[in-house]
Amino acid sequence: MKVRISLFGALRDADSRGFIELEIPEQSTIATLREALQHHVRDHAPAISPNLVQRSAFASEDEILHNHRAVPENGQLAILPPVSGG
Amino acid sequence: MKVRISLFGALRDADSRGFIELEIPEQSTIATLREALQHHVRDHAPAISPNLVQRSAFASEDEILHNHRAVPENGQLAILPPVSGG
Amino acid sequence: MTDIYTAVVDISHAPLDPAAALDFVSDPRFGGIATFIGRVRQHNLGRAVTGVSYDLFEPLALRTFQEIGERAREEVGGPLKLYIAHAKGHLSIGDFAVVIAAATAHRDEAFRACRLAIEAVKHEAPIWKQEHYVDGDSAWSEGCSLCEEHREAERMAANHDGDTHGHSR
Amino acid sequence: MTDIYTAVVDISHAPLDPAAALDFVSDPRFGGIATFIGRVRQHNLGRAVTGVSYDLFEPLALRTFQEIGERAREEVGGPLKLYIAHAKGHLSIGDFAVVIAAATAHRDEAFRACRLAIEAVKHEAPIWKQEHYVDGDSAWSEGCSLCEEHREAERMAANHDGDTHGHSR
Repeated sequence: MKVRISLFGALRDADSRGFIELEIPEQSTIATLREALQHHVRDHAPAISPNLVQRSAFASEDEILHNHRAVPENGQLAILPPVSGG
Repeated sequence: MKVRISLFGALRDADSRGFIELEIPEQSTIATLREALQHHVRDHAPAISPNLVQRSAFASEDEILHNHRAVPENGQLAILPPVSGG
Repeated sequence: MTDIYTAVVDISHAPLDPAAALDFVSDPRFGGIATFIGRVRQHNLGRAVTGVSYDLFEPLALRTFQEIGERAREEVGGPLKLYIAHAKGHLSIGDFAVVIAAATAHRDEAFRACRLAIEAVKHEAPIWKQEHYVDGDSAWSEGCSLCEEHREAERMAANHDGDTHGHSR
Repeated sequence: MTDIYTAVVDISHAPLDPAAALDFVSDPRFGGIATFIGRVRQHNLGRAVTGVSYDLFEPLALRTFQEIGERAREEVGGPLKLYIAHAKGHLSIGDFAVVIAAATAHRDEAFRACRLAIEAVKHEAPIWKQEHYVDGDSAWSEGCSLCEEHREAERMAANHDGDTHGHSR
């Protein structure tokens, strides 16, 4: 399946379009997606620290999706680096 | 000496003029003044609880005057019942 | 000190102004502003209130506010701007009774300074509140004694029972 | 719920409005209003700042604000009105980044609700701050991980060191 991951904060530098698209196996978990994204970032955005991806959370528009969760069927996600609002 | 004690809050009911004037010995302390005021209030404003005078503080415009302090030479004081600002 | 503003505002002339408090404490050094606003509410201890009157011993109230500001500055231990204004006169439901604003570099200090200031204003400043009730009755609020012997006794009672000073807004 | 207001405000259209926050939370039942306002300050960690940009994942930010409001309501355990608004876009020194107002019957609850809300907004909402410096450089602020494994680790570190999340305004 194709997933589209919206980028925020420091991770916007990973792709100037503001998102990354990846192909991952059907019924992948967030943990699998995280690994796939780490590979992608290593290859296409080497300036981004792998640690930053590691410390980031995935989310839908409704909630944070932890590592054991399934990737949403609509393939729409956001990756949220450590937050610094207020 | 003559002292003039300004009244506030619930103690305003002790004298509709907003103050009480008393004659007390020269070099009196606040404790002496408190006793004199209690006698005065008992005689002239019996509706005022003696306990209220007991719980009140005396003050100049600058500071609270505790029982051991001397009555100010200018004879101007305020009596402050328990406070309830804010 | 120009970084502590204190006022007693006769509200027959003008209401308390939270925007003025924000303006006063604003400063490019400061990232956090904590404010507290006390308003007259419709009920107190189960009785329907139509309004309140505040009586103040003004010169000592202003000195007390200033002294509270200096204590807040010590507590913060760094740059601080603090605004303390209390209303005087007859207030209706919804009117502002007290406005406090504290600005500091960081938020924790701002909250601490603001809280210290409102607690001190309530427990230490020579201010008296009279509540007016729907039935035409009125009563001066139970308060905190400023008399040292009684303060000590009340503090001990409060440690047992929580804040029992009766003016717990 | 109509007693919790949440907003993300694009400040190229309008600034955050503390007066609107006060209006929203005002209610004849409430005697205490605590507010927190975060403003852009001139220096952070010793560097001269010219402005900041806030990036937000809006739908989740709004849901998070709402969830924070519900948590504050549970904490208060009684009537509460709460206003949470955060700026988005480019802010200059002195601009408001966040405005929170909490109103309750009594002041202690208002302070607790306000503090709970600002802490949660800072540590949990999907919002990112980029600081722009006098020398033309810019940097995304160090933040709090929303990733459960890292949150746990950061919490343990914070218990040892105080709040070390690096965004301590």
